[in-house]
Amino acid sequence: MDENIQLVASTAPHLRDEDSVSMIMYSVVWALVPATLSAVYFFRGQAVGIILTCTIAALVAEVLAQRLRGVPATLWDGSALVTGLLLGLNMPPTVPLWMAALGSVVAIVIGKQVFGGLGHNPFNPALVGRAFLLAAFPVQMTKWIAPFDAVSASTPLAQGAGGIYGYGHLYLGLVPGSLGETSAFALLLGALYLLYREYIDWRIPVGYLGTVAVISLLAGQDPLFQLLSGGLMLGALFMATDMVTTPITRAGRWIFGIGAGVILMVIRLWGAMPEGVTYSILIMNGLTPLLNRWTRPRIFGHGGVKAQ
Amino acid sequence: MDISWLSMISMGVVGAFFALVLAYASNVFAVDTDPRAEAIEEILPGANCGACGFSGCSGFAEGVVTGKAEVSGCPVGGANVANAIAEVMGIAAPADVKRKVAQLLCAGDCEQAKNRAEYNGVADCRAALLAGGGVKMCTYGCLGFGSCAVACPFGAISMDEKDLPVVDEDLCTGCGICVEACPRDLFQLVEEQQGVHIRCRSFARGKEVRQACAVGCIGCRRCARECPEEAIEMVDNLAVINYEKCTNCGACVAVCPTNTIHWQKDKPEVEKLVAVG
Amino acid sequence: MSNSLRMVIVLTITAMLSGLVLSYAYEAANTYIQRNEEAKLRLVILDVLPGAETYETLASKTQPEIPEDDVTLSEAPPTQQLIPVYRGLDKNGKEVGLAFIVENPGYGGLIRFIAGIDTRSNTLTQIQILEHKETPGLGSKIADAPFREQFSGKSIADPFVVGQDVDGISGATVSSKAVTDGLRTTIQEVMKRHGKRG
Amino acid sequence: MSTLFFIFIGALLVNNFVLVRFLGICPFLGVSRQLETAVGMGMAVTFVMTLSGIVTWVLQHYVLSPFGLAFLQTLLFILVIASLVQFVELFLRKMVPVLYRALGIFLPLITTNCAILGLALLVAQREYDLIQTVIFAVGAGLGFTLALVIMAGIREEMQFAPIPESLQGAGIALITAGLISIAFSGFAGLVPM
Amino acid sequence: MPAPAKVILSLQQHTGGPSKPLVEVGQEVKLGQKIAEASSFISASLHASVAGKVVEIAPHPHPTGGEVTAIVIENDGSDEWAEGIGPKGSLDSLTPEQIREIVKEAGIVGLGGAAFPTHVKINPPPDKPIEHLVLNGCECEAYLTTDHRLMMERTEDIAFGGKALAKALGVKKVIIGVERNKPEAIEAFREIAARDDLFQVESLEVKYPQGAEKQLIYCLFGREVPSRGLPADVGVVVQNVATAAAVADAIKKGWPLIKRVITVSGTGVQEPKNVEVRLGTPVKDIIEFAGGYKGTPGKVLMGGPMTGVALHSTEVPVMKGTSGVIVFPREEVKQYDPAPCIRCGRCVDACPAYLMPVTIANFAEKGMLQEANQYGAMDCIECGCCTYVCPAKRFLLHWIQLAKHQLLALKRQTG
Amino acid sequence: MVFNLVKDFWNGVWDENTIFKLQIGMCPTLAVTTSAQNGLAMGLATTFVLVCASTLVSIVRKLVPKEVRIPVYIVIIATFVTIVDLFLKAGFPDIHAVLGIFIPLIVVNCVILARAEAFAGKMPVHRAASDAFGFGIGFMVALLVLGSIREILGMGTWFGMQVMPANFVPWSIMVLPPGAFISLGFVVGAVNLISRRSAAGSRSS
Repeated sequence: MDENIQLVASTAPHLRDEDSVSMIMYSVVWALVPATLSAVYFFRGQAVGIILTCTIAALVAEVLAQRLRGVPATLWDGSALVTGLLLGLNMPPTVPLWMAALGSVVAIVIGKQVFGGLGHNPFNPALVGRAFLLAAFPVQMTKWIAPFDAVSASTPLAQGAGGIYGYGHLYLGLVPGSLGETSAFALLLGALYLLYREYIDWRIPVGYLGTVAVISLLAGQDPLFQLLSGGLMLGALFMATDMVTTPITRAGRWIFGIGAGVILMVIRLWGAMPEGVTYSILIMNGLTPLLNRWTRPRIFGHGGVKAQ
Repeated sequence: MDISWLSMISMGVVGAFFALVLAYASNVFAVDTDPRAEAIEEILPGANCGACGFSGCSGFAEGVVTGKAEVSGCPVGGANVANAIAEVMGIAAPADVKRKVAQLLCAGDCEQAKNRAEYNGVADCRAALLAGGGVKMCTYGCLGFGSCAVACPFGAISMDEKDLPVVDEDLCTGCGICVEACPRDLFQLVEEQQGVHIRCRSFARGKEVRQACAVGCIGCRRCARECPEEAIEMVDNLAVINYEKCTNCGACVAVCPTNTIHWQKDKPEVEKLVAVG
Repeated sequence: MSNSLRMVIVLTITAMLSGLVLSYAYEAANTYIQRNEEAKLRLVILDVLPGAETYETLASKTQPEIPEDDVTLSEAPPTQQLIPVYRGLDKNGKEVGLAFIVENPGYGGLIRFIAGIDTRSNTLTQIQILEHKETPGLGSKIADAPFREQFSGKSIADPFVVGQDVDGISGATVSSKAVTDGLRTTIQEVMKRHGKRG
Repeated sequence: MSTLFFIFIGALLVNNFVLVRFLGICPFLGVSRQLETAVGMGMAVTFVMTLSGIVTWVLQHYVLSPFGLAFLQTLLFILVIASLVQFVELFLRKMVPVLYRALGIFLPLITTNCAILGLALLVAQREYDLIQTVIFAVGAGLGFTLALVIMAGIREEMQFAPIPESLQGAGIALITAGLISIAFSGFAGLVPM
Repeated sequence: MPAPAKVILSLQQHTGGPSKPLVEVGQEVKLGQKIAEASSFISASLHASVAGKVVEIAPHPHPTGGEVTAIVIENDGSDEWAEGIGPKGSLDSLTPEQIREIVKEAGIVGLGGAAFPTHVKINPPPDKPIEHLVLNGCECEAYLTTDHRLMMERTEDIAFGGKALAKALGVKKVIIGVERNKPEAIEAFREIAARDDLFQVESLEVKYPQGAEKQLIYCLFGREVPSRGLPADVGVVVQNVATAAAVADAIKKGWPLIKRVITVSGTGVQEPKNVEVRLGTPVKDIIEFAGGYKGTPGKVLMGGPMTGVALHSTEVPVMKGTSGVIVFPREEVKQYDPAPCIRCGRCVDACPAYLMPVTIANFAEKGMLQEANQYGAMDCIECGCCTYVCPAKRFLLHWIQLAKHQLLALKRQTG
Repeated sequence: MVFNLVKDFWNGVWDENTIFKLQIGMCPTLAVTTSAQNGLAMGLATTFVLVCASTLVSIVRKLVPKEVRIPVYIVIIATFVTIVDLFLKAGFPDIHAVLGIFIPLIVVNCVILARAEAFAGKMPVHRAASDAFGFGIGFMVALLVLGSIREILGMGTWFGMQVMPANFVPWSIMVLPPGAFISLGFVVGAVNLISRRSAAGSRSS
């Protein structure tokens, strides 16, 4: 027996799960493929241009920011790709390409890298990018066109329930809106895959969508219409479920989803903003550290059945 | 009535009223406080801006007295205030004490000291000890994960490319935090002018030391015999310098077969009273 | 002298001195301040009432009186409070129109604007935004010519509804509506009170 | 009733003192490193804000307005607030030590907290009545607390993050505040203000 | 497997104080002779696992990495039993005190892994009445199959040992908990339970860490052992099935604990198997017996893959608590480079003690010990679930262990 | 003597710049810097109050008992603030309208009280004045820088003049609250970087 073998020393456990950060990130990318395809199908060349611009700008910004920070580049962990893609799907189809690129840069730099990169950002980077653009260029960011043609049109939400778009239109995505948000069908398809892989927690979308449905019922609105219109599906399934910026406890995730639903409905019912998904999630992102603190699970053996 | 009279009177009344109330309140509600805290509060800028992270200047002053705040913790006051506070707290270093700096007593870098296994775990010395006691074959030497460098609040310790910590003597304040931080007890505070150091802490027998490390002390005693000041003694297979006697002559350095003894030649020879008397 | 007494005296004297200084400063500045305000008001009134040389104040917004019996609040919309109204006169002292200041909450805060009515033709002369806190580049367009100018020459009997007779600013419905709503209600109010009878 | 509700929500969320009006930024940046301290500070500010709101309202309505001394507003208000804060501090320390330990240590910080004076000036400017003033003060104080608590939560997490060296401290705190401010801009237009 | 040429019997084979040697270098010892005795209340005796000559009493590598004094005996091959080794009489004739004494003299410790001295465990303080004895047949770690084999081959002995332990504890019910993936074992115990009312068999869900004492108790009785408490606090004592078998040996045959069954397995060994080995056998001899390495070995574990210790050297001997030796070839050993935490919360979901591992690890990394303590660092059972599930491959448990270590040191320092 | 004065001055402008280094007096900095002109005006107003208050405090420093020190200083400061307020309202009503309640709020700008307490209350008049002037200028520079950045990006103009190309789309977020926070955050970071670099440079040379 060779006694010069060098063994590996490490502490337990010596087995690890197969999942990795980049696997999760690329799975999200895969899950966004149906929504991306629907965006390209409905909005054609514009969609391709905007989504490509966003993703490329995000990747470039990631590399440059990491070089500036003097840390090793982690381009291939897929996180910048997810951010870029999500931001792209959140863009209105008519937005100028430079604006899309600026949004990506803001998302990556201000949303993520200044906080120390992946895992340390308090807010969802893609939403930071979108909210930044919304505040900076409110006109260009709220210009909508109908699918398949360049005729400007208003979104179903702006028209209100009973507008020209029925549930079928909403479900399939045949409505004006951001590139990737229109087709509930495509989004659900991707989200089901992520749920199956357990890469997103069902509590958040269920809490979020459930709250929206309940409140719209109570407020005398059409719940199904509220669920299917605007960026709610995209937000609830892909942005509110972003691991980094949501609570790590189960109870915290419930509160996160419900809180986001309440804020969204408050904004939709009484606010002036055209759409509240972005803000509802951002605000709950801000509350996430507090939720983590306040929903600490009761430790095993503390307050259980006491000794007889 | 003329507006100037009005304003004078109203301001006067309000001013007098509050002055009275405060004078009354400060007498009635007087509470004893630590005189040092008050003295520090005197020194502080009194802006109550909260930039120190404490609740205002009095909070900070209390923090200093109770040891929760650094004397230099007031960003508004700057160095002058910090010095004045240090004076109140009586912690300004007396000038006549010889400065001590941290000295690493191991030379077993990643080339000299052999590994017995590969390590895959947290890059922290104390944590590495948990994974089977460190992967170096030598169980006394530097683990090379730089817990000391992380612990040093003055940035005086950096890890060299061979994973051995290097002390920047200019930055070192001799606070002793690294001495505490090293799980292998490899740091010692030594007076600044001492230039000869035996950089090994292994009490293992010579044979084992040779197996584990190329620069470890094998306990050959040559240095002890060579030293004109009898400043080196042997403790459990290890040569140890008595800095009280050492004069930085470097005689031991020449005879050490394993190059364990290091000599920083720029340090002046030390005149030792002990050696003379 | 006791410490407390010294405290009181020093603080009192300081306060009195500063009161004195400030009263002189105030008197010195006040004339300019009033002159500024009058000049500014005059400028806009004469601007929205073409042909007017002078004006007289019919009603001005002063310190609101708080009704004795209702300390909580008045549920009434702000337009029913006393609206500052000015009557523009030509060089012959004949009325050319009425100017009035409208305040209505917009998206970012109160929008304050002045509007003029040509009482001879019962049409709006023009509106001018005096103050607003709307989103720059979006709601702030209420102060830009394209939006404002569509009101010039409109009959005061018009409905003033965004989307019907007024083109709103796209993406800034709240701001646009704040202007039209305020205008509609205030015109009625002003005409009721100060309009030529008969 | 609805006006009071709007005043409250407006001060709490829509025109949050810290995030939108930029009042009380110094303590917001200084005392938001720890959650416990943030809560204490927020409560203390809310308390003093309400108290000074009432006192300055009385002064405005019974001294300044009737005598035409509006130009003394700043001077009088700050004098009142400073004395009030000091008095409350002395009072609590002696009479209610429990409350003093919870709030009192934050009181000195509040004298130069522009949110307090800002509130007094805004109340005078907007000609609120007494009840509106109280609601406004409580809303603004809670809004300050909310911003402070969110910030503290995020900053407690941040201590584990490898934030670029030059941004550490105030830089990243300001950027975070900016992002919270963006998030809060979603509430815009909720309330006719 | 045959007795090795040399056994290395570490004085620290168990939880508690090290044993005190009773022999000197050069002394001849017989098989089963007591060579070291318990030094304190929580400690255990040690017996010669071969007959021969004591050649060394010196520090020797210990599985945990350091060096611990060990008694090295050179085997003379005679396997001659020491005097006085023989049956202790029928169970009915023994009093609870006598059973405890036999167990103590035999140096029996928990064989599941923790190696807590058994005689201490079956002697609970009078203020904590024990209602149930649980025989732990949940071998939840991958690769390890020793208990499974024991339960099938020595069912009667385990039952006998369980009965003896029950008598010592004075309990009326012995619950045998076995995971569902061992149906033959469940069947075998059901037969015994059918004829003896004392026993009750529970088949349990297969999940890790089902075999951890506190989790097993929770699963069986719905009671949580209080933080930092013992199972006795909820009226339960848990014993591993292997321990029960050893107790049976001690009573029926008078054998002290000198050998045990261990699993030799893993993808890096030629013939995975369960072997009965003498305590003190060097790991390399065992691997050789199992046909040697398959490929270049990368990791040799003592214990299971989730909680076992990675060995630095195969010179280290088998201990009383060693349940297996697992070898992974070089190419299967991944070197993990931790990525930043993405706060997925999987560690929180996975923790059987309901802790927030990532938070504790973060605090540990920053040296914030008090905060780590507040978040329950000391309640960690070190099952490794958090680290297993972490997609960022962070060394969560390693940091928590460090925090626990430092907290304990701090506690010792401040008294 | 002169050297001392210069040192006092420079200390406030750079070494202990209120905004960049001490992070106090942030409220007006964030609130009024929607344009370079507003920033400049606010900076000038603050400088005026700072210099006057410090000078006066230094003059009367021996007359004031220490218990009422703070209230007296506050009264002095508030007086000058009101004078500035009235002056602006009389002379520059437009600027006054924009700066709004942040003019009276100069009174609670910690910088002023801090300098009065920490420096002017202990130093002779000339040093107090030069120290206050330094801090005032430092504050003004910070406001000017921030105001310029926000105005150029947010409106495409600088002091009202168009400086960006005609097809530039203004980033309205820059003149909104979030833009204030974010740009100040980056400016503070940049200043840190510069002073760190220069400190490192002087250490190595």
